[in-house]
Amino acid sequence: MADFDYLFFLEVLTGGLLSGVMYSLVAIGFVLIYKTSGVLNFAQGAMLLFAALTFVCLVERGVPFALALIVTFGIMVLMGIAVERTVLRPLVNKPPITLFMATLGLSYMIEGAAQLIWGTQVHGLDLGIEDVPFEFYGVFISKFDLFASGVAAVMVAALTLFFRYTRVGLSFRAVADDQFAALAVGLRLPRIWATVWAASGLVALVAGLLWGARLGVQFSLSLVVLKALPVLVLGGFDSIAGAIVGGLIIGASEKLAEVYIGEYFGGGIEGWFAYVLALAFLLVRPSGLFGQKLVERV
Amino acid sequence: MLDVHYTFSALDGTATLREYPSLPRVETKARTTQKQELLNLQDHPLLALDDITISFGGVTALSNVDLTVKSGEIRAIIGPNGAGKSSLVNVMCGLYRPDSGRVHINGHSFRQVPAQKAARLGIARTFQNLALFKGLTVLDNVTSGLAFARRSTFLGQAIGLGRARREENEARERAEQIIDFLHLGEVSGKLAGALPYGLQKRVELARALVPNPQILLLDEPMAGMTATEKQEMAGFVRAARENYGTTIILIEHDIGVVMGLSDRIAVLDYGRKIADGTPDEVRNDQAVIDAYLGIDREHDEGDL
Amino acid sequence: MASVVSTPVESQGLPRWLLPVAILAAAFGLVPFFASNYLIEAILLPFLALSLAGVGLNLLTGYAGQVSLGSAAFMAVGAFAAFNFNLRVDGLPILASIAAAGVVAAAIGIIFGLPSLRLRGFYLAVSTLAAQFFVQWALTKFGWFSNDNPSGVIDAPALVVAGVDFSGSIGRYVFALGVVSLLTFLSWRIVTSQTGRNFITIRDNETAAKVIGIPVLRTKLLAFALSSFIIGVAGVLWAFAYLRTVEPAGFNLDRSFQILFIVIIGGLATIRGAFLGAALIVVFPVVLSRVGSFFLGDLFDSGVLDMSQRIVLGALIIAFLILEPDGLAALGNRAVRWIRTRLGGQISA
Amino acid sequence: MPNDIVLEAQSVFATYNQTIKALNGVSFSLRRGEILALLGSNGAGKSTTLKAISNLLPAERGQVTSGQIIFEGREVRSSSPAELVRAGLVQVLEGRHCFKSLSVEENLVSGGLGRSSLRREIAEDLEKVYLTFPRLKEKRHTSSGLTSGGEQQMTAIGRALMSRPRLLVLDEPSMGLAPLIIKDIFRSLKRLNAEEGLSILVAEQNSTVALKYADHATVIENGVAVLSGRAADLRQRDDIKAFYLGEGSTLAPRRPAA
Amino acid sequence: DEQYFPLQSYRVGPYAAGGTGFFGGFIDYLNLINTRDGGVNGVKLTWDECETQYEVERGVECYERQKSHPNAAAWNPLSVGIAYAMIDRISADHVPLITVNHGRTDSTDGRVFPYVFPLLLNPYSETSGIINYLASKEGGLEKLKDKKIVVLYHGSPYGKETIPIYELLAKKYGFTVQQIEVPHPGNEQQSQWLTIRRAKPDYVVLRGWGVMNPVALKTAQKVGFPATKIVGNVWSNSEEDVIPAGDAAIGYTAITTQTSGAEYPVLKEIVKTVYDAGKGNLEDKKRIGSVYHNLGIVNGILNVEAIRIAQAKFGNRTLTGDEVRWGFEHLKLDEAKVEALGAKDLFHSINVSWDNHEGEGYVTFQQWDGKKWNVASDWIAPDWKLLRPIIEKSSEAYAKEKNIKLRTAEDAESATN
Ligand SMILES: Nc1ncnc2c1ncn2[C@@H]1O[C@H](COP(=O)(O)OP(=O)(O)OP(=O)(O)O)[C@@H](O)[C@H]1O
Ligand SMILES: Nc1ncnc2c1ncn2[C@@H]1O[C@H](COP(=O)(O)OP(=O)(O)OP(=O)(O)O)[C@@H](O)[C@H]1O
Ligand SMILES: [Mg+2]
Ligand SMILES: [Mg+2]
Repeated sequence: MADFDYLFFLEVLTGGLLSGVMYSLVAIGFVLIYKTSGVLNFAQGAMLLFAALTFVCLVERGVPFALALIVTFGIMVLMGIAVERTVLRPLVNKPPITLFMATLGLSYMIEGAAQLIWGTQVHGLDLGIEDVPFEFYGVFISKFDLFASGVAAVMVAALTLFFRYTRVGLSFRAVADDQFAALAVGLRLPRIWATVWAASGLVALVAGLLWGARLGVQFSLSLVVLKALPVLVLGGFDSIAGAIVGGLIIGASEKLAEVYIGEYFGGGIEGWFAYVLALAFLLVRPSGLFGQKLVERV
Repeated sequence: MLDVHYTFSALDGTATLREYPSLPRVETKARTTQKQELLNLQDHPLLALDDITISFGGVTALSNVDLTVKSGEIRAIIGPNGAGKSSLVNVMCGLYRPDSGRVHINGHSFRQVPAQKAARLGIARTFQNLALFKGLTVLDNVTSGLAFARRSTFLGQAIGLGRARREENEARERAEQIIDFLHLGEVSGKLAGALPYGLQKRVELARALVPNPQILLLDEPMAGMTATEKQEMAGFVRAARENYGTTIILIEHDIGVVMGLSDRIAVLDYGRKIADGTPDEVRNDQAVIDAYLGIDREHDEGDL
Repeated sequence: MASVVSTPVESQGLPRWLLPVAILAAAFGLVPFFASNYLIEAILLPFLALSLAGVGLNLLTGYAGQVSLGSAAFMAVGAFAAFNFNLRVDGLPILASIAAAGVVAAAIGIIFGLPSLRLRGFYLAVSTLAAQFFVQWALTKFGWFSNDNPSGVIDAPALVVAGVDFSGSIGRYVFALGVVSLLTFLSWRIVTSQTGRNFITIRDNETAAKVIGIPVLRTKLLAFALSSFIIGVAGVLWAFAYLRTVEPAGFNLDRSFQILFIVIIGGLATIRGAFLGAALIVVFPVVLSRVGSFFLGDLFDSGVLDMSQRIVLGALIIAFLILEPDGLAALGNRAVRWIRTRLGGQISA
Repeated sequence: MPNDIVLEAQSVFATYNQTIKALNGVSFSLRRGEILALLGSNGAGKSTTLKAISNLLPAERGQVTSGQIIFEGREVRSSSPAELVRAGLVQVLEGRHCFKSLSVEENLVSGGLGRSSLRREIAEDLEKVYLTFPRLKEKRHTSSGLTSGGEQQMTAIGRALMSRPRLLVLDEPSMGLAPLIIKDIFRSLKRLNAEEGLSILVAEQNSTVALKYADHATVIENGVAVLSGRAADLRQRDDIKAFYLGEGSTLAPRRPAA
Repeated sequence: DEQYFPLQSYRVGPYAAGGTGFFGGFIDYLNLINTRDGGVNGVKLTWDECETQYEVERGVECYERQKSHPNAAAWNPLSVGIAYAMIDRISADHVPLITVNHGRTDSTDGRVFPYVFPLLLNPYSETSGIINYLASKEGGLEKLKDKKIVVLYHGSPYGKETIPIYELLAKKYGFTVQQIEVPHPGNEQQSQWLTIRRAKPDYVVLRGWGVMNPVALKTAQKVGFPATKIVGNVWSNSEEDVIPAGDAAIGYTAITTQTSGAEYPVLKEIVKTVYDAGKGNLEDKKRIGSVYHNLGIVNGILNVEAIRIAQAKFGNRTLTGDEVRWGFEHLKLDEAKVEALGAKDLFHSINVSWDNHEGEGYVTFQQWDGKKWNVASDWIAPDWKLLRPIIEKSSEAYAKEKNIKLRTAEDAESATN
């Protein structure tokens, strides 16, 4: 392969890794909730949309950037509390599938509310970060993507430290393991859930803004979760580090696959390639790279 | 002072121990010939563990354990918590693969017993932590114990072909017999998951008994029962052996029950077998007393 | 011992088979003569197709405990396979095409069911999304599947069975009803047979199932196959009897979720739950939208109404889950019991 | 001395799913510093009573339909389970309920989190628990889901002790434990009871042990408290001996002087 | 007398932006006719909306629901999927189905599809129009030789529909074409654009949909591909497609059958009579004159004029669907007529006949300057002659498959009551 274009390869790889980080951003929101409820929160996409839409509409109505950010975060916190009150608390100790369905119902409600309040228009979102490439040893790198990666890194670091150095992480895992026992031990499920939902609201806000700047703030924003799911599977549903590593792997390999083997399938394989990759990987490690192994014995 | 409210049924006659009906028989050819063999091979071990070692991430759960179980005997395994009793049973039914050693069952020798085929090999078991099918009724739980013997396909069962129907009827009949035998008739239509703990244990026993196994592994079948209920269970276990010559391996912490029920007892501690013998031998073994039994009950009454 | 306040529905009064038979009699005998075209085309046909899909998914998710998010893909496989069998095999009766399509769906189902041998829970659920995306991609990508229609759309053939043309709206209704009744009956037979119990055993406790000698792997794959077969046939009904023309995009992820909704709202592991769930999922949005536009249509535009309906629907789903996690079927049982005790009380009083 | 009563149940009725009646009027009271044993056969309603006390029934689709349960002057139903734990009412659930994927030590620590203990307190308490259950120290880093049945039971009890209870509620603590350990546990409980005034409510099938260590006992049948009294008195009764202690099971039953 | 328009609109969901614009414009125009003229020759126009969310089965439900309403003039679902599902049904019910700018290409052939009207433009003529535009930029069709064009298409039947036409035109004019798929929904295009940059094409044609469009423009910028060399197709030409891309969209050009802007007399009248009276349909007045809004207005003009033409033959009364169909089949609006309607330069002209249901619409190209679209070309005619045989081949195959007898001019002249 004398004529292999290394530079191009490198560029695809870099682009893939950076895209992967964007997936991770979304995946982290899922991880938080999975960690405390053992369910996939299907409303994550709707929350993303809701947060970004709220923010952008506030800004469009003349609210200063920073204030809009704070107000939106406040709203997401309120939403977290409301979700705990109305959905999680009555559904305590129910099978995961029930909770999963409830998050689906929730996603209907949040989507409906978002569009009812803010309308269905498409908004542009400018975070003030130029999305022009600069050249780095012949490879084009987008400033925006670098910025996004920075944000993701900060978030992951903060969350990891939080889980490692506070006891909260332990209670999260306990709650996810056995809600009934968690109640009996005296863990304050309402508080834990509200915190986590608020936190994942924050993650949704950050991811929503970054993705919103890429796609525009519009309904399709809620579809980016489909990009995050294989990342989750690969990294393990309950691992923050896994979300990042999974994102990098998925991002890079999906781009490389599309460019180098896509043509054998006629292109457009990105839609399912990530899933098939994640699946192939799972067959080797059924709970993902960093996921907690299922503990079972008789 | 003693307050008695309402009625206390333990007091009005219902509490006396019931007569045990004999275990219903299944008329199969295989069974009778087997029984014939059993009589002949009385002294041959039906099941033997040969130098079994198994460890989990550095912790040795069993080390060099030998064990023989003669056909038709009730063999108890006792020992402190975490001694490796359940692991031993898991090795016998194929859920664990020992690091070394072999399992001999009825003339076959295995490194790992194929768990899927355990039922066909004539092995049935109950679990220490309940492992019932919560979404099935008691009757269906018990009937499922015979599922491995089904030969009809799903299509036959859906359409209701002759063989499928015959099998279904036979299985039901057999399950109902066992259910009556274990006094579960009253709850036979209830979902297993909604039963109180003790009854669930009994349903598990029924599910294990229904295929009329050659070897029955019981992992703490009487945990969580009152003394009366334990005696009732003990009666069932004994009856199973009496009627069929079913070989029984029993793990139980209630020493009274174990001593009364078993022919031979093996004692495990920290994964090693520290004693093996008749109840009397074991009862007086100093190592066993130190590790497990403790000093006799009468003596420590005072230090409360 | 605890006492149940009242007796279960089945144990007294009319025989169990009476209700289904009565419903069937009405569905075959009365509906075709009295139902309006709107009722048949817009309500009953999608209801039948989705109910059948619900029955299929219930076998897999409700009974065998394997959550699948790829049901729509199997519907698509069924629809496109039936289309191609019908197109490419001359003289193949339509029912045979449908059965063959079911078999193809079952085969694909087995392939995508293989991961279930290792994966559990949400890991498995997400991995079934691979089926969802892959199938949709393949059907769009390869023109052969849609007979090189430039828009990738397939048109339903005439539904002629033994010389009788079922292509009219009543005909399609009767056709769909016949297929649904037959498959539902067979499904019911299966779940009440040992096969169905095997499904439940691997759902409730895989280890125990293994030890008592239930072939776990085979049973799981069988569940995938049967479920995909039925869902595939449901896809054929969706395409041939209801819409008459479909494109792969019609079998998207939303459809998969819709079917899952049906199963869970209706009640896991009950056959009639699939019908109740489908009724709710099909009828409720329509009722909401009609009632909404009737009363509020002048005040708000259709968008506002629809978004409010979305919120109401979401809230309703959550409310159902909270009130009755076991689904509409259980709720129905409770209602019947409640009425019985009231009535019983009055009669005896 | 009404203040002396830590826990009082007054004709409690409870149902599951609004259809299955599990309790039909259970009453008893527990004085401070006392050990009360609940006896009863399978399905009598012991666990249901205990879950009602910790206000855990709603999480199992059950509810108390009438009656009162008063813990230190408060109606338990108006407090969340977590508040009850903070108030000192802690329960060891039937069937262990360990956090399977957490290690044994993490399980224990989680008990301390329930009452928001300080780090130092947690470390102290851990040592105490390990002293009572040396076996757990050996297993501290193993996932509790992988430990043996008895080890799980010890973990569950240890976890409850970590929240420094004032009223400890135990549902069949002896289940699956070796005789020596049972003895150890009851002795430690008795010691805590004596030294720190810990009140204990224990549902036990192992009536021999229960009646030996308890001060009082209540017998529940069909969801009704049918008999209560001093443990020593109960132990002397033939019917109790026959049914719960398994002694002389063929004894002709005698009607009580009710 | 009244004439009823069942509107299967969508104001929710992923395509809500297009739906609100289009149906808003349509309704605004109908409102204008009612308010200003008292209806069409005294026949009042009525309508009601049924929300489809762009989902086929909801569209079918709406169809079944709305069709019970008498006096329906024509169906305008603005959704390919719904249109497909309706073809059998409207053919049986004899009411025209208008699929302006979209729909089944071969339904252009009125011999096979008497009731379906893909007015103004179908995917094939759109493709030809784009190539003709690129040729005009290069200075003639012969200059296309050895040029390289990449088509970036949405991974859906819609996106793939034009693949053979590009191949055909490439062969005919001697340019090379590389067609690259973007999987639905298109929110990630890094690898596609890297491939494009490596291919160094002269132009990229964007055959996008929804969120795929802004992402394409953004990603192009990210890999350093200039927006001026990207040309969008008719579903990539709205404000909603470029605004989210921000500055990355500056210089991007897209085809259109109707220009944007609110300066046209008909729009001014709408603002005056409808919006100033508080009856305007768009919530956000800034969207008046946007691409989708104007498409809705043009669609309104076409529907209303078809009714007017049919009335001239059948009388000024409520018409049957089949009579309206006749009206559409005689819908000839030349430039003078368009000007008289106040729509000069809003759209060019249309010339529908009984066998050509598209009506030979002209296209133009608009360039985005960051704030608004500016016309960047003359009105361009696609190469209809070249395309017609391909269309006929396809429609005849359909006729054969479905046992449809080809209609003749006489069949078309008669209309049932
Ligand atoms: N699958 C496993 N993974 C890790 N460790 C295991 C596993 N199975 C058993 N062990 C360990 O092996 C030891 C023996 O366990 P086992 O369950 O056999 O004990 P046991 O004798 O049954 O005790 P008990 O009476 O408490 O039930 C325990 O310390 C346990 O932690
Ligand atoms: N979650 C539940 N759902 C429905 N019924 C239940 C539930 N839990 C218990 N029951 C029923 O309530 C009654 C009382 O059960 P409970 O568990 O309180 O008995 P118990 O005295 O603790 O018995 P055991 O000694 O077997 O533990 C039983 O008949 C049981 O079937
Ligand atoms: Mg054990
Ligand atoms: Mg209990």
